[in-house]
Amino acid sequence: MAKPMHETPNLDELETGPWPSFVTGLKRLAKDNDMMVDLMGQLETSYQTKFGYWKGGTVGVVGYGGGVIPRFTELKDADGKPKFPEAAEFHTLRIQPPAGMHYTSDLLRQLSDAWLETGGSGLIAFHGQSGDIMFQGIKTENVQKAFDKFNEMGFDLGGAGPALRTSMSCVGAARCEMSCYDEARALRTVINNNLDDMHRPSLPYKFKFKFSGCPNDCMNAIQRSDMATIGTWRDSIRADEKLARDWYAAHSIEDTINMVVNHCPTKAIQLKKNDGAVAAEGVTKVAISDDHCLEIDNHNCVRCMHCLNVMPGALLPGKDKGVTILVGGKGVLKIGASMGTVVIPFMKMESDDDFEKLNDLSRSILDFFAENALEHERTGEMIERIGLVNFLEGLDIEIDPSMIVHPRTNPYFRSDDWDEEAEKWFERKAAA
Amino acid sequence: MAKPMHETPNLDELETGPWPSFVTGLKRLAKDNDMMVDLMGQLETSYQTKFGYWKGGTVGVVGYGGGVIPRFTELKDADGKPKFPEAAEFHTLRIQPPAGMHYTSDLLRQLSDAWLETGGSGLIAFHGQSGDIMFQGIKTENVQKAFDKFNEMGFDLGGAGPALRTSMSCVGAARCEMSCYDEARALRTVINNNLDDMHRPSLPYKFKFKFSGCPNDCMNAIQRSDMATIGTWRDSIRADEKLARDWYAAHSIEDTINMVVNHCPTKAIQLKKNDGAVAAEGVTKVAISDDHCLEIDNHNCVRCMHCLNVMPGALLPGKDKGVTILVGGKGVLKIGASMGTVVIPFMKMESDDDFEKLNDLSRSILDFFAENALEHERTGEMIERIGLVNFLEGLDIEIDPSMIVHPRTNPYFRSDDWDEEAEKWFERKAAA
Amino acid sequence: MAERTHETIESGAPDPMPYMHPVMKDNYGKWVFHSHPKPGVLYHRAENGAEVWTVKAGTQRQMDHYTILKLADIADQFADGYLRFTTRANIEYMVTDSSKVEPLIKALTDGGFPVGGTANSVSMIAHTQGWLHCDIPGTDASGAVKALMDELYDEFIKCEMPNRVKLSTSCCEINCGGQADIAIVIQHTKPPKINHDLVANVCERPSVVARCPVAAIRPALVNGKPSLEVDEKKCICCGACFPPCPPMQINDPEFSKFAIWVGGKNSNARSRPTFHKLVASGIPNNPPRWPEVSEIVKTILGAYKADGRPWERMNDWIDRIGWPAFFEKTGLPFTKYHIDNWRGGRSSLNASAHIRF
Amino acid sequence: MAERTHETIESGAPDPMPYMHPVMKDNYGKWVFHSHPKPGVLYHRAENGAEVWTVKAGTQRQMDHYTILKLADIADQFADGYLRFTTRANIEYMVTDSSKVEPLIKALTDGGFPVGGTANSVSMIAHTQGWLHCDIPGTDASGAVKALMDELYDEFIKCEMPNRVKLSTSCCEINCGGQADIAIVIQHTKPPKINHDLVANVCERPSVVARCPVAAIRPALVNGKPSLEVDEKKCICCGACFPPCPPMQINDPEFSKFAIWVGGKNSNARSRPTFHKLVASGIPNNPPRWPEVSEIVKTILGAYKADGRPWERMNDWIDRIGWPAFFEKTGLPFTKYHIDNWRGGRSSLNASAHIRF
Ligand code: SRM
Ligand code: SRM
Ligand code: SRM
Ligand code: SRM
Ligand code: SF4
Ligand code: SF4
Ligand code: SF4
Ligand code: SF4
Ligand code: SF4
Ligand code: SF4
Ligand code: SF4
Ligand code: SF4
Repeated sequence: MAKPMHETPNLDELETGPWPSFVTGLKRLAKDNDMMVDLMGQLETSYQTKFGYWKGGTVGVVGYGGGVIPRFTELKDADGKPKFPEAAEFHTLRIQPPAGMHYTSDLLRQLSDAWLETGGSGLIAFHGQSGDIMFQGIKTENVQKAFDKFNEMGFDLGGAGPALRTSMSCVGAARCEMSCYDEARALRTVINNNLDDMHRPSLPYKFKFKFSGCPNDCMNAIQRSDMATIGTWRDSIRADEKLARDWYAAHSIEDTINMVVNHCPTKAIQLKKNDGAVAAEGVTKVAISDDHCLEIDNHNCVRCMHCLNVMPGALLPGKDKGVTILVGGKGVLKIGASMGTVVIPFMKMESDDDFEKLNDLSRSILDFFAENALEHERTGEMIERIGLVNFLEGLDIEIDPSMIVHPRTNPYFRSDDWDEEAEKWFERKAAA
Repeated sequence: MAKPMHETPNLDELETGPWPSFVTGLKRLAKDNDMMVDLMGQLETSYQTKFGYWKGGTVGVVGYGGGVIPRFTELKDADGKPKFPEAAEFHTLRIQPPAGMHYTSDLLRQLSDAWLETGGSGLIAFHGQSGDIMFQGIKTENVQKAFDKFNEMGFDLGGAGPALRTSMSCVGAARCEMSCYDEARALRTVINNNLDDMHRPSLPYKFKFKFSGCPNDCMNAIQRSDMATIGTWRDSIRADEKLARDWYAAHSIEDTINMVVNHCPTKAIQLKKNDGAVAAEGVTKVAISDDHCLEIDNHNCVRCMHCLNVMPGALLPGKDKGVTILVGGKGVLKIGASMGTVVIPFMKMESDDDFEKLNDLSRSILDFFAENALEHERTGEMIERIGLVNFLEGLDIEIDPSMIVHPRTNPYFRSDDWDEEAEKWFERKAAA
Repeated sequence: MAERTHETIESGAPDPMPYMHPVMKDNYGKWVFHSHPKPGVLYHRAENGAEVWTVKAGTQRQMDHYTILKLADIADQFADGYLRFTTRANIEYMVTDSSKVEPLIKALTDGGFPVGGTANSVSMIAHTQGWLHCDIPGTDASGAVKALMDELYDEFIKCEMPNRVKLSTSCCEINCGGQADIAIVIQHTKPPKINHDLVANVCERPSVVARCPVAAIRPALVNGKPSLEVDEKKCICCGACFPPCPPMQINDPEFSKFAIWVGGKNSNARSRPTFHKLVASGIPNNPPRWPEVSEIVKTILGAYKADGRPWERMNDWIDRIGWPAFFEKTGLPFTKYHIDNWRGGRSSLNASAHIRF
Repeated sequence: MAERTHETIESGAPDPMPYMHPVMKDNYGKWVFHSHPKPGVLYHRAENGAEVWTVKAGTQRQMDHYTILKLADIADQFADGYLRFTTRANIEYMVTDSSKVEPLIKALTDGGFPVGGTANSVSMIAHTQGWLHCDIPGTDASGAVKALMDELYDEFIKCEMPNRVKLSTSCCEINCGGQADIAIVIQHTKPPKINHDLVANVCERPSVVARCPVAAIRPALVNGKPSLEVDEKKCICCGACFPPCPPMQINDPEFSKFAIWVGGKNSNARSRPTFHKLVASGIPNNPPRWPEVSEIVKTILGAYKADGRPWERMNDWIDRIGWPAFFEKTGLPFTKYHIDNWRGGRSSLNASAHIRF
């Protein structure tokens, strides 16, 4: 193809400097791709006018109601004709990557080739903020073809609109000693059993799941997802004396205090004289030198991960692993950003049964959301409106003090049936 | 007088036990006081029925609109006659005590005698929660007489209703090394220059001032008053090495760490090896033994008082003393309890001028409240409604980062004139 | 009324100087040290070496003439005729001669006034009016306090708590008693019962409607008369409508219960001031001695005493061990009512994976 | 459209196992140790002693076909044909032979991909669509990020920060980029300009009205046509009305400014997750290189780098020194806009006497 390049003085500026330049990439594509020539024309115009020129619309693939982000240009001449006609349609296909974003070189090439072959622009984002591979720039007429090709390769569209969205899980078990469960399996269990809600958007608004293997939360799940599944453990932190001594050998007593002990949010970890005595119940004790040891009061540890992070391998998550589940994280519309809050303090995540339970819970939460949220209301907003307790009751989840930072500070509640509620607690305690 | 006592089986129960019994006191009074006989009758009835029987009304003294809490019985027989007629009127006179609640024995006797002589019940509370001496139990016909008597002795009614209220200041300068200003003088300056608002209630709702000599806030001022004046200092904590060594001699290194260092909210105080070097700028350094010293980074100290409390005299407030002023503390109606928040981070409080400035500020805040609050709206609620910034602008107070715990987390603001606002800051900085 | 001979002097708050012990007046603003020689006794020293011992004792706050005279006499006998009251209705006598401390303690103790309430003891309970005087009380304050202080007597005269303990008791949810380490507040559990015959005459209806924090009150015509109507589903039984409209009777012998709140803290020491938090409710309003209240308060104090570290206030202790452990150690039930559903309640939810197991 | 031969398989999220490096697959869930041999390189060891070195490099996220092929070729040459992407669009190559680490680094560097972004470096900026693709952007995201990463290049390839630094950039206040140590978000400063001719056809008016967080939008008749009206006094220029109603044009070349937020943190390490806080605004939207944005970001990073202690994230550092010191050290102006006046803003006011001087 031979459409000449537009002048792009602004974009050209972004070819300087050491960081990889997307502009250089666009230009390379534009050499043999008219769509890209015109895309650059429109983008350069935006840089000059400081205005965006896209509008949405309706484009999709057979059988699905979402997954494609349609873009039509609004940059038109006096006659209403697009100024950059080849890029007048510039849709994105959101494609779900393998959980954990693992690729082979072959897979990358196949995806990229398929994109070009089916009429795509050649531009791909690895990845969008929700975790999709974003194939950016295709005309309406080619959308089905491209999708079919990807689908044949074993790939499927992700979410868009008022739907279940593409999910993300951390590298986790694949390469991280902090991992407390099989994140990829959890993601695939939950997402792949609920694809109908992804492909045929009919929820009140979007719903996102994210999966992090431990409370470091490398997926920002608590902030960015309606339901966050975070790995954790119930028993004591494990310690490896050899690695602990190695770590200390490379550091000092001051480092131990300033970098480890003093940063513990609950003062659960203490530097002690190495007295050789056995550790008390619930206490992890590890010598870091002949003189000193560290003692962790695991009942007071809040699994913040800090000491494990600073002393990798020397301290490791316990063996009784599972997940904490938080619900209601979301962006700033319209009540202000909100983090997810704890609804399941702990749940095992090992056996097939455990994953089945996670799947059931996810489904129940989706159902509750579908039935109870107002239009364009996220889960966090719904909970804010109806109250956490009503949400929990709707899902038959038992309340727990781990769900709160502190009990209420105001007397604005009606407690006719205090005694019955108290009885429930005593019964649970007795049963436990 | 000879009215026979009513049966008071419930109240009698409160004569047992080691704590001083108000019931015994009531009975003693009832021996020669029919009002008390009937008061006990009504009170016993309340204990039996678990119901209160007072209602308010309008009773006052010439020229004043408040200061008396009128109580008329609602405990009546079928004909509408009071069941306990002698206590059918049982008003309280709120009388302001000397600032700091100092008394001589003579004064106590004079007050108590005057109360009986003018028809009072003989019952006095030292003091009500707002700090009034509460003379409890007098008939309407005697109210003026009692007030006149107290007023002749140099005492005045306190506040009630939508008015300036009686104030409280801590013992402070009179007997406390933490005191950072003359609390009693501040109280009397502010209250006694605004008595019109106390005696002739015409504010939107009540307004309370409280004065604490230091951030220990023994008057609970931040929580309980619309304007809290809290002593503080700007320079470095003073240290007395002798007392510091004494303290350490009676304690241990573990105590020093666990009781002092580890409780500092900002880790501003540290245990260091005693190297004999001079302290850096802004650092308070005091030897506690030949081996160790304490170092306080005063620029990071938030004047929480903890280390001064634990090591009295060894650590003392600095010399550049003054006050922090917080506005908006109040009880639970109707937006939930609120604490006062900082509006003046620091203000000197030594010279006549300083007290004059405090007086002006108090007056301006009262005026702003009078003009801008809705009916039955406390200052804290008003600020919640209009926003702190509007309150500050109305009072011509400059904003300061000390007023907040952290800047806003949401983008919900309109910032057309950011540059002008920034300019204001730079100008202030340049001028400083 | 007899003819009035006096003309009011708007004198305001009196100058304390004429009533202040000379050693305090002379060293006003010049103190440099204090210590706690024993429970109930404070020692203060001034710059110039002047010394004062303070002996502190509990009172019943609502005092009769004769009690007052007794307290005045003690001041004359031991303390140069001076005394002061604290913000918690304790009395303080100042002496400059240490040899007077013990005789003074004896006189007070013999007179029935417990000496204590200083430092890390349980001080007198800040309290309110109750059936004795208020027009809206759900219980009696002085009585509940007397009963409870009888039980806590030992903790008042000894200093065995991790830090100071401040209690309060309030006879309605308005809570004139304030935030405290342990606050005991009566709580209504049923909506007001309306006496429709009286509303029209007694209540300013628009302002009552405006008072309700959950907008549960609507104007209504009842039997042809203007009255008010409460949406009982919405009503949170706060009682705010009762003071301005007594025909909306909120008090009910059966359905007024005590609630207990812990961890309120007003001082700035260590952490910022914080509000107290609900821990127990549904406790019967059981005069004359409210044993169920004492029981729970003692349980909480016991757990704090056993587990708190030196200088930890109630809130500091709970912050360290966590709320699940608080409920564990006290055996109190955790219910859905502990989870805040009032405005801004979201900020009290656990938005983190920080959990103790 | 050509005839369709394929029938959709709703396959969902693919199984990663076929694409996972064998050493990761074999040791799945069995890792026990990691370290950071040098910037851009991670070392992980499994229970059984298996080892893997990861080399991490920055990309432009929006990649062209040829860049992708280049990255695939590098995988084949050095990393057994495997790779993965991180959540921040960095690429990771895993090698089991430590001798391949340096050649791999060289190949990446030569290929124009900076090696770094691990541990206590500044990682790639999480960013969004901007003018390239979104329908509501106020600026370009890829461009602003490219310009800024050029400036922060050194901080990416070195590990010299107190702890990890996570940045984000968003092209409207919806903030798809998320909470971050430093978040750069375009901000509108004037109310929308309404094209009344289009409203009736294009907008679902009731739902637009419902979207406005401050209820500033009312239905109105304009020139006889149903349209909408904005109370400009109330409007906070958030732009929420624009996506559902494009005739309410919120973007404006002059009145869209950058705001900078700091101290957002998603991990649970040490403190609970927290939101980022506004520190600067009114920064010009100045393509193609937005130098004013870079300047402020570098100032903030510089102050943090100089003053932060090891393992302190941005928020931990500011918590320690206090906000007044933050404004002091960065020289940024403190304005009334920093004081929150949105719902619940009260909780961000200083309700204590805790003040640094
Ligand atoms: C493409 C992407 C940014 C990117 O360049 O990476 C993106 C782009 C858009 N986001 Fe987003 N969001 C993207 C991840 C996010 C995230 C992050 C996440 O998912 O982890 C968030 C914050 C988390 C959350 O869900 O709240 C996010 C919060 C929003 C919101 C605010 C939702 C809220 O309740 O506050 C909107 C507005 C809306 O939904 O009406 C929004 C809306 C949009 C729309 C659809 C705007 C619109 O109305 O047209 C953007 C389409 C742009 C386009 O042309 O492709 N986007 N958006 C991300 C999705 C890529 C992918 O599929 O992988
Ligand atoms: C007398 C009194 C002031 C007054 O003018 O009335 C007073 C006097 C002293 N207070 Fe106080 N405080 C007094 C009420 C308070 C209150 C308010 C209250 O009781 O309702 C508080 C705030 C309580 C709260 O946080 O909820 C209060 C919080 C403190 C603190 C901070 C305690 C903490 O760690 O949180 C100290 C510092 C300390 O303990 O060393 C303190 C320290 C002191 C010292 C040691 C100050 C000094 O150097 O002399 C005084 C000795 C008191 C004692 O008996 O041990 N005072 N103090 C009040 C006695 C009340 C009582 O009879 O129990
Ligand atoms: C007498 C006293 C309790 C006591 O026994 O000590 C008291 C008693 C009453 N208070 Fe109070 N309050 C008393 C101190 C307080 C305090 C504490 C303080 O001042 O430090 C507070 C909390 C701080 C505050 O101001 O918010 C307090 C918060 C209230 C409120 C709630 C105000 C709010 O905005 O939440 C009300 C309700 C009202 O004003 O409508 C109230 C109303 C009342 C009324 C007037 C109830 C009524 O509507 O009739 C009570 C009169 C009782 C009576 O018969 O004497 N009282 N009240 C205290 C005043 C004695 C004195 O003058 O020294
Ligand atoms: C690869 C990645 C997960 C993935 O599946 O994509 C990942 C991988 C690791 N993270 Fe992470 N984190 C990754 C995103 C995150 C994020 C989310 C983000 O970047 O948006 C966070 C939360 C950020 C926040 O709080 O706002 C995150 C918070 C952590 C933390 C906690 C840091 C803290 O102190 O707050 C650790 C612990 C540590 O630093 O030792 C951690 C530790 C690690 C370790 C050391 C885990 C391990 O033992 O292998 C990994 C090494 C990363 C490195 O490059 O140094 N990772 N990590 C992500 C790399 C992103 C990037 O390219 O920069
Ligand atoms: S979230 Fe935890 S398990 Fe997952 S990659 Fe990060 S540190 Fe590892
Ligand atoms: S993981 Fe537990 S012990 Fe370690 S720092 Fe965090 S809370 Fe403390
Ligand atoms: S507030 Fe401070 S100055 Fe006043 S009595 Fe209490 S400790 Fe002393
Ligand atoms: S007074 Fe200052 S140095 Fe002392 S504990 Fe409080 S904040 Fe720390
Ligand atoms: S707490 Fe309630 S009932 Fe008790 S005195 Fe105060 S207003 Fe009256
Ligand atoms: S009790 Fe409270 S919630 Fe119920 S109607 Fe009255 S004011 Fe409203
Ligand atoms: S931040 Fe705003 S403009 Fe940018 S991609 Fe997200 S929705 Fe679009
Ligand atoms: S910009 Fe925001 S505040 Fe203004 S009218 Fe639109 S939605 Fe409302």
